[in-house]
Amino acid sequence: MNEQVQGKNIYQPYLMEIIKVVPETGDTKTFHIQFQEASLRESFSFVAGQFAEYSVFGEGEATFCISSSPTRMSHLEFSVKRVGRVTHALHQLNEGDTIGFRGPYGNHFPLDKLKEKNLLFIGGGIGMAPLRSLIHNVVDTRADYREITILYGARSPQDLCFQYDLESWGGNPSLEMVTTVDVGDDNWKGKVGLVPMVLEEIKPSSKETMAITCGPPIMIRYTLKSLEKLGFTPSQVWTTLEMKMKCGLGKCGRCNIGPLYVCQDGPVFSLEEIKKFTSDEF
Amino acid sequence: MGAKRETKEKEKKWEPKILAFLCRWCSYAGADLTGSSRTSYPPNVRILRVPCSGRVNPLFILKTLRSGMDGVLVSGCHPGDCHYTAGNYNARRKFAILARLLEYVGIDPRRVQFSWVSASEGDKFAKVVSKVVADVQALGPNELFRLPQGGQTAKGAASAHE
Amino acid sequence: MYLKITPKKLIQWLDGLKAQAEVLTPAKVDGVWTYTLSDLQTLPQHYFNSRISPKSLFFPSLQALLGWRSSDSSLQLSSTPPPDGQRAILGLRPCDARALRILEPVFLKDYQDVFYSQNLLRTLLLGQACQAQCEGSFCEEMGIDPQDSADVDLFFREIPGRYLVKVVTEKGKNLAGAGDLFEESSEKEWNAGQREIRGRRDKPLFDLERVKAGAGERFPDEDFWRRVSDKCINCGVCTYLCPTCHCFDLCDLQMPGQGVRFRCFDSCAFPGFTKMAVHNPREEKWRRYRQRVNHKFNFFYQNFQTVACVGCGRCVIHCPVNLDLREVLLAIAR
Amino acid sequence: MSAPIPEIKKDDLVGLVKSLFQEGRVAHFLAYQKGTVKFKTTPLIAHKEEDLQGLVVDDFFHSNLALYLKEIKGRVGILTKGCDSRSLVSLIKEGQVKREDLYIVGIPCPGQIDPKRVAAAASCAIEELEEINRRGQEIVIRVSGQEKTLPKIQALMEKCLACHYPQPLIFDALLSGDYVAPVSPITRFPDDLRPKPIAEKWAFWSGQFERCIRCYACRNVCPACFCPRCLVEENMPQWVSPLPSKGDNFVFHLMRLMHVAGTCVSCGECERVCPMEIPLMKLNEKMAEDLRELFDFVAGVDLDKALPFRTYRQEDPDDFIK
Repeated sequence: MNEQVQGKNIYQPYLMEIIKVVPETGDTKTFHIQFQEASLRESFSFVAGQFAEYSVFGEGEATFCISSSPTRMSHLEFSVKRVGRVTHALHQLNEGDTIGFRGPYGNHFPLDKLKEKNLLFIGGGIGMAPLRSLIHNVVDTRADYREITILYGARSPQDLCFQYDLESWGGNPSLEMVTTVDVGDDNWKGKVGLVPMVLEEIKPSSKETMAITCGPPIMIRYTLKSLEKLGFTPSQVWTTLEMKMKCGLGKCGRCNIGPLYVCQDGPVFSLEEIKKFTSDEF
Repeated sequence: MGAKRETKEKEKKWEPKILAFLCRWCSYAGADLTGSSRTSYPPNVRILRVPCSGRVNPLFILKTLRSGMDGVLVSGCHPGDCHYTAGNYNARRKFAILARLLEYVGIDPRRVQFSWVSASEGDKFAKVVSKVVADVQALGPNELFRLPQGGQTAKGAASAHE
Repeated sequence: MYLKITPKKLIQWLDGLKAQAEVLTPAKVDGVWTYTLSDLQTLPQHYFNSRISPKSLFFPSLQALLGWRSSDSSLQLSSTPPPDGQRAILGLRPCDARALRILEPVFLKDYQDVFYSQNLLRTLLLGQACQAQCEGSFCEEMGIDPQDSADVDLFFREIPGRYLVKVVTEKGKNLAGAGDLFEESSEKEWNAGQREIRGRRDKPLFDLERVKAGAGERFPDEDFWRRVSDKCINCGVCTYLCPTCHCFDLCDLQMPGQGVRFRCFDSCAFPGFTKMAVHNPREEKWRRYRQRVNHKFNFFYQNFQTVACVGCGRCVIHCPVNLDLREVLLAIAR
Repeated sequence: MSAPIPEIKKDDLVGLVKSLFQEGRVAHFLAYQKGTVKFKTTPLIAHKEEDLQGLVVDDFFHSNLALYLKEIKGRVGILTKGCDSRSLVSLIKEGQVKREDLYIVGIPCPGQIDPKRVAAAASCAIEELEEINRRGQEIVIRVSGQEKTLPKIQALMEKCLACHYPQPLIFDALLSGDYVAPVSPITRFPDDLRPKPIAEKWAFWSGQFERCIRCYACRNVCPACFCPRCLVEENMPQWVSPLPSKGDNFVFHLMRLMHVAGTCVSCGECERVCPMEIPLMKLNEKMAEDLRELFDFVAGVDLDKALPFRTYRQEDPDDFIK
């Protein structure tokens, strides 16, 4: 690989084929993709929490985390909410279509720090995507971790992503799974209420626990407060930040928060690190 | 493999591509009449139906040229006949200014043409289209905005030697 | 190693260089000083510095990165080959030469940008000493000697009837050493060629150390940033002309059957620069201005141990509303 | 450094503005202060009386301060030359500002000096110009210690040479005593491109569009470009790509021109601030002339006359339509 790096065009994506499109909610889809080049299917590796740049040629590139687990490498998955130009274009694509892929980029969840600990996952909406990668990862290496609790919320039952995973996690006796929605319906059997409120209700112990959270900014803000109330210290809380990124290489200059480049120094940060940020611009 | 196909394409005679914005109340129906009365007109025209010539933002015309079409035709109702009373009158003012500006920056007026064609003027539509196609044919391909050649383009504003 | 050469022989030497390289010299084209292919009839007169900084010869405002041909069934990618062909740039000012070095870690660290690295490798940098202080400039405050540079291959200092030449790199030595156009010179002669810069300020405007510390200290002071950015009109002149600004955008251009992905300049002054679907962390003008100043004088220094400004003054003289960076730095240093 | 515009005294202006602040007539006042580089002023945005300290009156009132009305809302006082006052008329017509929110201080304009043209006339770099002064009908400059006199025609901005509205058209106060700015005898500044063959026109403009770096200084400095979100920032669909390529620049400039048709008063700011010195005024002037010729419309001179694209006449020219 190394000799290629010299003189290689760092902006050049690999071609990937879409092998499956899974509709998650009304505006979110998960894409299963595979390298066109067979050798890359073998050699490619990443760590949960890393992201990549995906291109629809002619429309541009957009940044998403890899939402599948490094322990399940038959193909890669990423999940996309339809919000802008590239995401709209992605949603038009079908099985068999070709996209571009550059990555993996950025840092990853601190697996070494999570080992031998209780894990508390708190996700909201499409923010479940990066957590999902890590959850699959820890489930597949279950013996390395202690108790695992997953709290996942969305606006309504229809807005819950990865329903198939939620079912399998819910049926897994070694995991505790709590789902909540802002507004339920007749068939809804989970909790009703905002994620931070439900979090305070289920009162997970902060002892020997690492909390990993991702979701819309407003959810994160209140979740962090609730975690503090529950006795979590900043070094026990991890999150992944979303900033506008273009290159993913620490060059194009738009994802910086103070001197940090989210694409290189992040996207995973502990609350301890975030508290030391120069800037509140994220 | 690619090279072979390219030469083949080059050998093919170039045919102009024209985009026509047609008002649905008149020129579009006029085009329809041309077809149903079996009058033939050159197949180089791609038709885009619009609710009124007043809907045609000058930007559409600029974008069409930039996208590589060789010519543009905008056709609407005769003055006084607009379904919305004055859409074509308003459009006419914008087109008058745009046409002059395009000429001033060096775009041949024959590349961007305007006409009034009513729903009953099937023959006129065929004539208008034939003229646009013939004009653009004479002008040659719209190479004004050719795609910068994949590899080579690097615009150093400081280098004037491209 | 020091050499000297007459203007006539310099032209002769450059003419010889043409056999192996494109020779770019400053010339006024459409009212704007640019580096352009030279016919080498004369050397430039009344030349201070180029309008657009020479960074765009290394990091162009529009750079094709890759292309594709597509049909319904297939898509073929082709990487843009790295730029090649030797070139030489004459008349490079010490400030701009330093800027090229400042940009090196940005483009070469971690992920090496082959377009930038190749452009550096294929270019012979011929620096030239300034004789007058450019309007709006503050190079000496930024630690740059307008009459000397270690960031080029050869550095020229004009004295009556001669150019004194400091040989900085091996590459420069090999090129100047060949042939007999250059004469031997000495450090003594070189030092004697030092000239008083016309229009030079008696004392520096501000202390760079104070600016570096002050930018961070001022960071939370919203009122300050609001005040200094009040008249900014959010255009990209300062960033696009700047020799060290390097923010860019990636953008696709699709034509029937084929397309190209380009890298083009982008600017932190534009509100859309950081805009995401639902959120823009730098929506307000003062935040964007604060970002620019801090990126240059604070964050860049933290990351690369040098500030990203060489005091060339382009942003000062070409700002449409004369929002003077020097005054902002002065206020920060206070 | 240079003689002020005839009859205008700085103290009168400062006094007036102070009283406007004191009476609560304005919350902000837009004027000029001394620039930090030669031959330039910089906008002074005063939010209170104390901010007026740096206010100057000199020969380099280049900026069209109406541009700040895009951002600064409420009761605003503004110093205006003839051309700027036409911008205000345009903005009022476009519903961007209310006449009653403005306090307009007019200054009759004797024509603004263009340092670039002065330098060209003196065959030196702007940096080498030591002084530029107005002396009656002439401009006196100093280069390398030598004095030199230039006729106005070589020293003023091109737009001023053909200016028919040097006197502000709307104002609440006029600062000048009895001075009335002279109307240019030239109908319009000659554009030698217009009679040329179409291929030459394309050669010229494609070269110019090629040079554009898309810094958007022209758009952002333009008082008539007041859209909160410009079309070039729109990306669904993307009408104009942000790439500084010839084709995209062509669409951008023509599109912008069509958008400001009827609002553009040829104040020339776009051309003045263009870092690539693209002669945008040629385009503005061409459009202004077409509007006058085809629709008898002159931008920014009549508060009551409908904007050209908001009205029509049945007898409008039709000959270009088949």
